[in-house]
Order: sequence, then C-alpha cells, then structure tokens
Amino acid sequence: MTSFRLPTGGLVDRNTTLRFQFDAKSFTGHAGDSLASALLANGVSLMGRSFKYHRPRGAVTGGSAEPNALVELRTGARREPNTRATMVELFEGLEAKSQNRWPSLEFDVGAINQLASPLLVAGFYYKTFMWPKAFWEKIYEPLIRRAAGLGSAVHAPDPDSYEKIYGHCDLLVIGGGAAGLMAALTAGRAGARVMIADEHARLGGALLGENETINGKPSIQWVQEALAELASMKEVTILPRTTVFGWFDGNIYGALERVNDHVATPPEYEPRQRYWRIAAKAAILATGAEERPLVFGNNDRPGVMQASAMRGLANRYGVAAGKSVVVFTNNHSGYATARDLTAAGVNVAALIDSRANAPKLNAGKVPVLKGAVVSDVEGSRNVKSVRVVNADGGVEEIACDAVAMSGGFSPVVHLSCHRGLKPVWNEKLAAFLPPDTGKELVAAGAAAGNMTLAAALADGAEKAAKLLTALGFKPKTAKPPQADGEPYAVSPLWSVQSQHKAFVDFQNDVTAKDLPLAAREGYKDVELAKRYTTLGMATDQGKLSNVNGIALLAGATGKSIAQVGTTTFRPNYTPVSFGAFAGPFTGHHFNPVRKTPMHAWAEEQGAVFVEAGLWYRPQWFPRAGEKGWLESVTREVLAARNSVGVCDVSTLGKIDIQGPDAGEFLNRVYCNGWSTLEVGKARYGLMLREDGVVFDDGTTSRLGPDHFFMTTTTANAARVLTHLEFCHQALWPELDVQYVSVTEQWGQMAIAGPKARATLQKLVDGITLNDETFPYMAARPVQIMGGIPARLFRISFSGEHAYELSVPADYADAVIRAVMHAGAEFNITPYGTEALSVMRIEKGHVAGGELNGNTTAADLGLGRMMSTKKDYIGRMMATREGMTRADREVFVGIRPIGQGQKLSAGAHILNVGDKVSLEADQGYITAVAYSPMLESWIGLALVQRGNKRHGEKVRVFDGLRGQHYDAELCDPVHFDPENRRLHV
Amino acid sequence: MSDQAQLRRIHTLGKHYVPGRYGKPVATPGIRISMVHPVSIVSIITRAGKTKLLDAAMLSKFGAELPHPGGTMQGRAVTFYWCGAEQYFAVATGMAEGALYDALRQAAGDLASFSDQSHARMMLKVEGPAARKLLAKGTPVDLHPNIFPEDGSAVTQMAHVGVHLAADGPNGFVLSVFRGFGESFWEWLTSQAAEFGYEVR
Amino acid sequence: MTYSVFSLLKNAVTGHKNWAPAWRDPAPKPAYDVIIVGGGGHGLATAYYLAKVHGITNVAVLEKSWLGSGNIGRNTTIIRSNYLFPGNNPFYEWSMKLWEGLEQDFNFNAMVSQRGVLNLYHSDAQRDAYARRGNAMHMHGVDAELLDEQGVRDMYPFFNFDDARFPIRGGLLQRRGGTVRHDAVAWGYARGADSRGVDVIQNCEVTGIRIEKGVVKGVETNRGYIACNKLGLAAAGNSSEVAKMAGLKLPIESHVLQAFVSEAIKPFIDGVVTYGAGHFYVSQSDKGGLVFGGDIDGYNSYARRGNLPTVEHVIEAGVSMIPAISRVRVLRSWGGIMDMSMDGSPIIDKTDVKGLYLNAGWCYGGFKATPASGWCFAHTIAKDEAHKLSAAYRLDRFKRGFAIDEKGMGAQPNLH
Amino acid sequence: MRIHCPYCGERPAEEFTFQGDADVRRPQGNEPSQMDEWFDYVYLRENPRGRMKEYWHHSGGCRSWLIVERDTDSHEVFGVTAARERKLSPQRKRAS
Repeated sequence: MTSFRLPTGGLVDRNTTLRFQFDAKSFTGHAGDSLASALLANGVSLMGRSFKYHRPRGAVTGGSAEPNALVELRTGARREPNTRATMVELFEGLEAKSQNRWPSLEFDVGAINQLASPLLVAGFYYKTFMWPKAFWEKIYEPLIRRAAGLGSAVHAPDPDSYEKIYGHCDLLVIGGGAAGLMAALTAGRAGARVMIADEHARLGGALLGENETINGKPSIQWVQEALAELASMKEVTILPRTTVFGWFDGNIYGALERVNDHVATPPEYEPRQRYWRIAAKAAILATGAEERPLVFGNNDRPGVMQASAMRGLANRYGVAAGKSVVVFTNNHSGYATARDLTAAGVNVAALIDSRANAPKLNAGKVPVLKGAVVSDVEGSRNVKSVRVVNADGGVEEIACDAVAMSGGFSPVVHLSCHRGLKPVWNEKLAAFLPPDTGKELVAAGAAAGNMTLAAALADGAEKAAKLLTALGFKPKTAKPPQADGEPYAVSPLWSVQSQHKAFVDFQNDVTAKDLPLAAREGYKDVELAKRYTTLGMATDQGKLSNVNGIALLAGATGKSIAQVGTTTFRPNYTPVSFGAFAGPFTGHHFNPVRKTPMHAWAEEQGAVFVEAGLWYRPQWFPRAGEKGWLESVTREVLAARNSVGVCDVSTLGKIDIQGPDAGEFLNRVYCNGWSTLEVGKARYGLMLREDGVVFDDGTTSRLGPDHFFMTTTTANAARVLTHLEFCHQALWPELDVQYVSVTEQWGQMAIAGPKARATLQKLVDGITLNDETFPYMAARPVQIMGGIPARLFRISFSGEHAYELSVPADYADAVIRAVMHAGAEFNITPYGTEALSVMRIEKGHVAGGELNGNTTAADLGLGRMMSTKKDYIGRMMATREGMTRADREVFVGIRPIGQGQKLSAGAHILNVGDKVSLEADQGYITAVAYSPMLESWIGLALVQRGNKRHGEKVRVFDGLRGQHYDAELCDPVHFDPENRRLHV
Repeated sequence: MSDQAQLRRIHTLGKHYVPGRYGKPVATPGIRISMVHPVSIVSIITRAGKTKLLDAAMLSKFGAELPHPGGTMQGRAVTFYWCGAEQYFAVATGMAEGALYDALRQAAGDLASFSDQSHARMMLKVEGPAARKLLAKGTPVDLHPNIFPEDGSAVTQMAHVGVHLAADGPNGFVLSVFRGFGESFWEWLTSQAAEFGYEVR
Repeated sequence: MTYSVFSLLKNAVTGHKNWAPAWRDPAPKPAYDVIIVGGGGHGLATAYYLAKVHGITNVAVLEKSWLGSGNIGRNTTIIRSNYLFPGNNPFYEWSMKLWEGLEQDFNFNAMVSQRGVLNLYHSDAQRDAYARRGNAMHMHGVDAELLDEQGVRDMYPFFNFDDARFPIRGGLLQRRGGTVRHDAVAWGYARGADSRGVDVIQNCEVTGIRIEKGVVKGVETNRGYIACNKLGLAAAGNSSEVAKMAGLKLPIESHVLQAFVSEAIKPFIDGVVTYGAGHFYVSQSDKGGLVFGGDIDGYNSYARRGNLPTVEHVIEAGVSMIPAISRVRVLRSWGGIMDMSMDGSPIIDKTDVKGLYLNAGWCYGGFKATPASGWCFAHTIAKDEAHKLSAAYRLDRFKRGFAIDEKGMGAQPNLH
Repeated sequence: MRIHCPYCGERPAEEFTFQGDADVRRPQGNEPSQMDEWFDYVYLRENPRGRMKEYWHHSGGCRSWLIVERDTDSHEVFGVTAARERKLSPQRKRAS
C-alpha cells in the first residue's frame, strides 16, 4: 500500500512543516496532522504488531478506538507506552517508536508464532505448560511474560505535574459533534451553565471527516460558527482534548483534560494533564457511533481501514490511504467513502455492497457489486488485492492497495452503562442502543441511533431542551439547522466464509473460529467466552470487536444477539494515566505534613524527625561524635532521669469538653468514673470500644465545674473526636455537652526530671511550686514569663517528677527557648520519642504496642479501672467468656538472661523445652529498649497468664531474624516500682 | 503583659511567608494571597435550648445575631462564621490575647461553650479573578457567584486538609486550616496558583 | 480427555473440532445428597473435594448466573499465607500447599505463579508488627523473610526511596506467595467436579430454603424445587440474603472492593507488593497488565462498582510508592462484593438448622483461601463436624468473645 | 455519590465517612440476660440488598452524624436526616 499526501484538501495547515521521527527514521508532517496521518502521508502504513501472532498492523481507525497503531511516544522519563498514533497531535521534534517487536518492526522474530497458530488457538495455555511442574516459574512463565505486553514503561519518575479540579454545571455535553454542539447551543442560549467536552483537539466530531453541508454551507463552517457563539457565552466552558471517561453515582463524571500532550514538554507552571470531577445536574451523551469492521480473511492487513476513517483521512488530513481502493460495505455509509475518495482524486476500483437488495445509491462512477462479499485480502505487510465472491458465487480478484470496510455503526453507549444497566439490542439498526438512564443522562444524535446528520442536529437540540425545561430553564425551540445527506440503512453481515484467518479482536488476535471453539468447550455465556478467548480485553476494550464477537457467539450457541447480550461496560472509556488520578498528591505530597509549633526550634537542635501519623516528631537529638542513635537516646534518658529533660508533646490529641452534662458524658465514654474529679486535677482515663476491647487512653483534667480538657494518643486523636461525636449525636443526643478539638491551639512540652521544678519555677508567675501548691496530678491555668496565659499539668509519662506546660501555640517557640535557658544551669536536654519510649518501658506504661486492638483492660493490668456502677461504651461485651478467660495473653515485663543479650520486638514466647509450633505459642514481645538505668535490655510483652508468671524463665523465638534466646518474665515496672521519683 | 509585649505571636509559616510576585509572570496576578495574623478566633457551641438567648446576647454585646447555617454575620469589630450545627467561629483582629474569649464568656457564659482557637488556625485571604478556579482545585463546594452567596460560610476539605471557607467581598475568600497543616497547605495552594500568577501580600 | 501438549497437538490437526466440553450443562435432578449454593471458587472446590476426597458425588452446585461469575471472576488473583493468628495461619498455609499441587491435581493450567508477596513497612511499629507475623509464620513452618530497606531496594530499585512522605524502611517477604489466573481456578474445579459426576447447574437461582422441624429439606429455585439431605451455602457476595432464607442473621456487611488493570506493558514488576503507608497493592499479570487495588469504598454495596474518591485514594498511594507508573494508563476498573465480617476472618461452620452448613465472611481474602475453604467445607459437610484447620471459624465466636481480629479494628466490618 | 447534608447542602461522598447500619438501637441496661440483645446490636446485621438506613459522618464538613437512607444495589440516596434530630424509634425486634 502506498499511502500519500493529497495535493489539496484537509484541515491541516500546509504552510507549516513539523519534523518527527518514527523508529529513528525522520519524516515531516503538518500542523493538524495526527501521528498516524503524518505516517500515512509519508507512505508508512506498518505501525505495529499484534499481541499473540505478531501480525503486521496499520491504523484501522481515525480516533481513540484504535487497536493496532500503538506507539511508545516520547523518550526518556516521558516515554508513554501504548499511545494511539491516531490520537497523537503531531508536534515539532516528536519521537515515537513501534512496540512489541524484536529486532525491528519490519523483521519481527515474534511473527513465527503465526506458524504455530494452529496450536495457539483461544485458551491453549490452559491445556499445557503443566509438565514438568518446576518449568512453569523457571521457563514457561518467563518466556510468556517477555512476549506479553505491548509497549514498555520506563522505570524513572515522571517529570510532569498533574492537577485535579471540581467542575459544576447545569448541563454537561459529552461529545462536540453535530448533536453535542446543538445541545450546548440550546442550553447556552437558555442561560444555563454548560460544559462541553470532546476528546479531540478540535470540536466537530464526525463532521471534521465528512463532506456534508449544513444550511447550505460546508459543515465545517457551521461548526466554527457554533463554536464562536459558544465561546461568547460567559456560562459555557469548552473543553477540547478532554475525554469524559466515566459516569459515577450522583451524576458525577470523571474527565481527563490533556492540557499539554500536544507539545513536546508542558510550559512552566502548567500541568501535563488535568483530572476533572464534574457534578452535573443533567448530561447529554453525544458520543456518536463507532464503525464496525467486517470479518473476512486477512481483514487485519495494513491498508484495511474503517470506511469512515479512510474518508476522514482524505477530508480532515488530506491523505489518501492508497492509490486504488475497494470499498466493502453492508450499509449506506460506504457510498460516502467512494464519493469522497473519487472527489479527492483517488481511484476507487469497486464498491462491494453485501446487500443483494441494496437501493440505488450515489457512488459516483464507482462500479457497485451488489450481493457480493470480499472473502479475503491478499498480501501480508500490505494489501495487494481482494478476492470477491459475487452474488452468483463467482469469484474474481480485484487489485487494490487499500480496503475501506463498513459493518454498520455501534452507538458509543459506554458511559450510559457504567452504573449497572445493559444496552438494548435494536434489530433494525443492528446495534445496541443506550438503556434508559432517566433524567440524569440522555443520549442524543448517533449515540441514540439517529444515524443521519439532520436527525442528529434535531435530536441534540430537542433532548437538551427537554432536560433544561425539567431544570427550570425556558429554552427557545428554534428550527434545527437544515442538512442533506443520505438516509442510513444496514443489513447485518457478521462474518464471511474465508480462506485466511478472519479477525474479530485485532489486538488480541481473536479470530472468527475462536468463538465457536469457546462455545463448543462449554464457555457459552458471553462473559465466559470473553474470558476464554480474551475478546474485548485489549487496550481498545472491544470497541471494534465486541458486537461482531457477540454475533458470532450467538451463531455458535443458537441464541439471538439480544439473548447473548453484552459484557459489562466499565470505566475508563479510554485509558487514563495513573498520574492524572494522583494529581499533585504523590511523592512527598502524598499526605499533608503536620508540624508542631516547636518544629523550627527542634530543627535548630539537630533533631532527627520521625513520622507520627501525619505529624513529624523529633525521634532523638544526635550530637557530634555520637556513634549512633542508641548513644544519643541513652544520653537523653540519663539527662532526664538525673537532671531535667524537655520533650515536645504537642501532637497529643486535645479536646475541650464543656456543658452541664460534660461529667456524665465522660462517665459514659470512659470505663472509669469522673464525677469525683475535683476542679484543678487530672485523671488517667481508659476508653473502650463497644466490643469491650481497649480503644484509647490519656489524662483528662477538670478546669471548671462544667469544663474538662481531654488528651488522647497522637494516633487516635481524630478517631476519638469522631467517637465522641457519634456517642453524643447518635446515642445520647439528650446530653447537654459541647466538645471541640483544641489540639492546635496549644503547644505542649513535658519538662521531666529532678530539676524540672527548679527550671519551671523561674518561668511561673505568682506561685512557689511545691507539693502543696502543685501536687501530683494538679492541672491548672497559670501565667508565665510575665503574662503569657498557660496551663500546667503535673503528670508524668516518664515516671520522673514531671510537668506538662501548655501555652498558646504562637508563643511555644519563645517559651521552649525560655525553658531551655532556665534549665541551662541544670544541663537541660531535649529528648525525643525514642527516649520517651525507653522511659515509659522502664515504668511499664502501656502505649500503642500494647493497645493493639485485641487487648482488654484486664489484659493490660487495668481491669480495676472498669467501673461496675455505671453504663459505658464496651461494658457489656467485655464480660463475654472469651474476653475474661484465664489463659488470655496479659501484660508483663521481660528481661533477657545472659550478659549483653538484646531483646527484639515481635519475637514470640515459648515455654522452655516446648517444640516450636503455633499451638505452643505463649505470646509475644510488644516493646523493647536498652535501659540505661538498669544497664540492660528490657521489654514488655503479652503472655498467657503473664501476670502469674513473674520470675519464670521462658524461651524467646525470633526465627525471622535467626535468633533464639532465654529470658525471664517480670513485673512490667522495671524501674522505681514504688514511684518514689514522682513525688520527690 | 509587659514581657509578652516583646513576645510577638509567631505565625505558623514563619520564614516561608515572603511577600512578592510568583508563578506565571502575567501583567496583573490572577491571585492575591495575604495572611490574617495575629487574629482572635473563638469557637462557640450553643448549649441545649439556648439558641434564642444566645442570639440576643450576641446582638446586644456585638451588634449581630449568630448566622443561619452556611452564613456569616458582621458585628461590631467581630464576625460570626457558621461552622457546624449550632457551632460558630467569632473572629476579630486587633484585640489583646484572650480578650475576645473573655468578652464572649462575659456576655453569654452559660448560654454556650466557648473555646479560644486564636492560635489554632492559619487564616488566609485569597482574592482575584482566578480565586474561584484556584479554590475549585481543592474544594467540591460550588463557588459560582450565583450559588455561593456573598455571606457564604462553609466547612469543607481541600488537598486532604479540613478547611473553613467564607466569602470575603465580590472576588475574595477567607480560608483557615489547622496551624499544623499551615506550611503543607501553603505549598499546595501556591503550587496550584502558579499558572495564574499570584502575589503574596 | 486429559489436557496436555499432546492432546493440544492431536486436536490442532483436526482444527480443534473434537474438544469435549469442559463441563456438562445438566438440568437439575429432583434430589441430591448434597446441594452447594454458589458456583464460585469455594462452591466448586467444595464439590470437587466432596467427590475426590470423600467419594460423595450425588452433589449439585447451583449457580444463579454463569459459573465463576462471582468474586472468583473479579479479584486481584493474589495467593499468600502470611497470617498471624493460630486460627488463620495453618488454614491459609494448607491452602498454599493445595495451590502448589492444584494444576496437576485437576489437570488445568491455572498458572499458579509463586513470584513472591512483599508487604512494605514504613515505621518501627509496622516493622515490629510484621516481625510478630513473620515469626508466627516460621512457628508453623511457613516461609517468611524480613527485609530491610536495602533488601527492598535490591528487589525493586524503582520504588520511591528518595522523595517519599513515608519512607520505605523494609518489608515482610513470602517468596512462596504469588498469583493465580482466577478464572482458570473456577474452570479447573468445575471440570474436575463435573468429570466425577457432580452436576454443575448454571442459571439456577435459589429463591427459598425449605426447613421442617429444624431440619433442612431442599431449596426452591427458578428451575423448580430440589430436595437434599445436606445444604452448603457458599454464596459469597450474597451470603446475608441467602442465609435469611433459613432465618439466619449474619455478622456480615457486604461492601464493594474496586480493582483495576492497566494497559498491558512489557515486564515491569515481578512479584506482588503491598504498600504500607496507604491502600495499594499491585502485581503484573502474565498478559502484561498491572493488576492493582487498595481499599474497599467503605459503604454497603451489592452494585459491583465503586466511585471516584476510592480510585483517587488508591492511585495516589500507587504513584507515591512507584513514581514510574505515573505515565502508564489505567485501562479498566471493576468491583466485587466483599462479605466483610465483624473481625475480618471467615465463617466455615454448621448452623442451628440440621444439615445446613455456612461458608461466608471472606472479606477480600477469599481467593487465596479457595482450595482450603473447599477442602474444609467438604469435610464439615461430609463429617458434620468442623475440620481441625477451620475449627476457629465458628459462627458463634462473636457471641462467645473469640474474635479472630488480625487488624484489631473491632466490630465494624469496613475497618477490616 | 452525593449526599445532601442537612446543614451544608449537597456534597460529594469523599467529604463523608461511612460507619454502618443505623437501624440498630443500643440496648438499655447491662443485665447478663440481655446478652442476646447486645450481641444483635454489636455484631448482627440485616445487610439488605436494597434500601437501608446508614450512619454517615460529615467528617470533611460540619462533622454531623447523619442517617442516610440509601439503596445498596443502585447507590441511590433517598433521604438524609441528622442523627441528633432523630426521634429514637421504639426498640427494633431482634430477627425471629
């Protein structure tokens, strides 16, 4: 086939020259060309290789349904596999490579699969590769995986950026062709908010490729006038290069705007693509119809194209698909291709109309053979001739180098079937029409089966007017534009007796024989046949093949097409990049960062930060010369234990709870009691889930008769607030209680150690801190530094004499520097979460590791906190047999036996002498630390009947890290069990 | 509060907030962003059955009743933004630390629960011809002038962060987020404003 | 006719005209010893093992639509046995053992590919949790390795190690985990059961369960009443509605889990990887598509389709884990119906009705359990007692306080 | 999917968080004899294929808990009320 640029015609800008490369060979094209049209203009018709048989393939369509002409577009980190050459707008310096071939497109070793094709029928792989067993992972599968896939993706991060945006409109018009433009005009003129989207760079849809007239003018001129009017309307948004890829609940549509895919690299500040989520009151599905191939021998050769695509090449791109063309059609539209190609100076050798009773239609001077069929194309890398079987059975050979085929039109129903409805078979149109999708989405034009231009224009206006009236607008019903053009009629021709393989699904190489084979083997349902043959499972998702395949399956199973039905239509209508869905929320921006008001100070102190939920918290503060984190952490612990340490605890959840029923509310969400808590005091609280398992813990202070201040763990802060909201609003709306997060109003720091009080005394105004004025668990507003309103809590997670100072966040930076200054004489030392963890493990306090979502209060040694005098969340379920059985894993301390032996969290506990097995499992280690105070590794664990086994020697199993060692269970309070340091 | 006088309130963006022109170099910036700081913010939650009494108290003390759901009411030197069922933000500038909180408690101590949030939120003003398109990259709330009223006040989310959003003049909005997210939200907002050209005031 | 390269060659010569159907298409008989409701993976496997292990062949599998049309036909094909609790680990390991011999057992290439399952972790807490899980696996003789960051980098250098919001610190690897061609599992079991005399009856929907004096008698269907001595319910995705026919209310809510496939590309990622800092997991099928998913949408649904917020949530995590997939394109999304149980673990048990057995609650982990579920449910039905391996999966465990809650999220189905 | 919050108006589903069946009532009292009632409340679900009342939380908005009546097959939303406004319907009968 030698395709070529026609001397005149097309919408391309012939004054521009754009240089591009395909498989390292250089060519030129014009602005307005697609990569496919530019290649064809340069006589290149071989563009790809099919998936299984590696057959030579060229472009068969002119748009996004393209199954064959897939290329790797661009190079380096911007390489995009499987890009449809028919949808790539040519740009200067474009580079593309063919796919799925080795060593080259012309000489592809994979083509030998065609020799084995008798073996490689549908589903062959289910029947073999089973012997010898080990060969599968070693030999068979690696070979299959290397042969599979089309293009190759690059393993480098994407340099481009992507955006997300919400859209709102009264009417969304999907498709900018005749019906779509009329719908948008009708709505725009009625003052509605309209969005009109079209997947191509230019709106106009099929009109761009047709030679039709509207109101006596070329349809392209009408399109320009319509677009100009729409552009002048303030409330109309025109979105070219935008595919509405999915219809979702709430009449929400997903759309992909290819903002900068038509240029080499996106300009600065602009995204490559923008992902829209459009909430529409109503929408018009004006997506047109897709032309079906016909199923005859070698119908997959480069040069065989949809008839509409071939006339589109001439009318839109000024390119002829070949020197001598044969048109093969079972409907009226084939005649337009004959006329347009003849007008463009291309020889149309014959028009084969399979309908013996076809009416007299205008084919110009092209000879028409009625009741005839093309049984086979001859030629491999391009078309040489066609074998025609006439109505009387006689056979003749017609030389040609291109075949335009038309098997009728399938309305593009996809979106209308994305929410569970099935399309409806229409016998007269031999096509599936959209289901009734109510007032949310209404099909118009060819998508609704109106196959002529005049009908499409009228339908677009009428359907839009109906929707707008329902929305309360008053659209003017002007007379629709006048358009001539042929009527449309089709009589189905699902396949032709052929000598060569006849293809149904081009990309997955599904042939006409594969459907009867599937039916014969029991895969009769359309879904089973699809999965067994992979019909419609390629990157074009059956846009060209599904209806032909369904018809062949109907024939093979003796059912009607309506009975066979369609497989499920699913988003995305055409593939959408991962990057578009992710938008800006990738890499470091995957989740927002939350910083405490003392973050900058911690950075200055050289903190190493760790993620804590969305927060960053200092983990430790390394100093020059320290050989690793353990050395830094040990120093921090010793400083706090022996002098004074300061730690940023701002990330704790803080909830202000007020109102007459605040106390009662706490009683119902905590398992321990609150009515006896005096103003100015704090109390440790334990919160259960309704299933009786521990949910969260923290201290709550009473700041006034009806004013409490609750703290939660960092991890559960949001979940606890949500839980309070549920309990109040859904369970006990009668309670007069109000609560709001104040987590970020307060910067909070723990000041712990023997010199903590002396340090704080320098800052606190008007109080001499001692056990009377500020006893253990005191919690009161204070004033510091001559005027800053603060709150002071005498609470201790470290087990030291400690306070938590809370100041309004904007002052926190200055206050912690003042604290550091005040504590300088005591060598005050910042400590991080690791040191905090060492100290809480030394003191046997429970934390995240122990609140693992399966432990009860009793398991944690806190059973006595569970009140029996009041109802609270979780009380009843906590009494179940399994929750109180004796052999539950309970909280216990653990120490290694043997000098220098480390402990490892996640190791399991076995009785000494027991064989390693899950049945023998006694529990596991939840947390470990090196304790500088005991100069030994210590840990906490959950062990069956652990509280009764202090002093018992056990075997620790850590096979995962190849270590097993002995240890001893003990009291979880490893250090200062009498808590003397708290009260010193 | 003498010492506190030199202790200025440090807003969450610190050195990241640098006035100037950024993004696409266009003649007039599509977006102008400014920080509202320092600011007094107090959350108000009406106590059971006290709605009318609270409105009366607010009217007498501050010259405005509390707004209907989704609304804003301008009082004397204080603005009330709706931000939840029977829940509001009282916002004022130029007041001393804790002054607005005290004034509200004094006016209606047992009619509602008040919590000082003055340091809890980063508050920004976003104005300009492209303000609506910028914010549409974050919130699903329809900000079209015919839909989102001049006194609109909404609680929504943008870029995975909770946001309170209110109309502020014909082409302006005031937004606030938890201060901890300030820097992260700022990075997202300014990255999305780049294509319009924006000015930080 | 056994499937092999020889039978393939023999039939190639005759243009594949003589292949026998993989299963018959029988009309329902008036009565059977055992009726299984649900022609999905678990139902067909149960029938297969009833016939093969217990010699019970007077069995019917009733499928309301085409066989394998449920979750077996729409999942992300992952198999693994990296479970924590004693009630789960042995069961899933037995399933792995069955997978390893399945193709030779039912003479159908289901492409059981053990290319490894790697669960990434991003914090010390996650490392410790995976250490606990990996050690539990070792204690049952199951393979598990704890990789540090370098270990993960060696396997997948193109993951996001430099600009991550939650840096990858390591991963728990089960090399024996991998993927299986899901449809082929249904077809293999159907063919194996059918060849041993089991009636696999498609387009036969159960509309009622007849019980007299606490004993099951048979089922009403759209193709008439069929009597039975024993009735096994294996209708995942519809368990509650079917159980209601027997007056049973279950600790289950049905949820939609979306899954996705990309356009087919050349080999890009070798094994199965799950992200620890967000809901995303991925593997590449033998056809070249990246098969991935993440979390359920979160609301009750029988619609087998989900919505955009979850798509974005999953893909944000995916691109954050693998920046290089940004330019690859998502071809297709689908949804399955997950029976989310109140503790994330399944139910294989007798019921208060004599002769009525229940297999349900598989959440989104049912595919990997298919062989062992069939094995243990067949045993439960044949012997009228729980199999040792599935003894923990009792229906009354919630009432007695013996939840098997691997994630520790409590009595809210959509959190498991 | 869009939910009409009684306070905020129509918002898309990503601003909300689903919890579960709202047609359940927390029992009054903790007597051992009430274990069946509690077990039904905490663990058993109708899980209908069709219309049901559900707890949703407007977590990305006004933080109200809502009772949404929705069809689990078509995802159509029929009505939304605030949980706090709900007149607590009489105790629902446990499944027979």
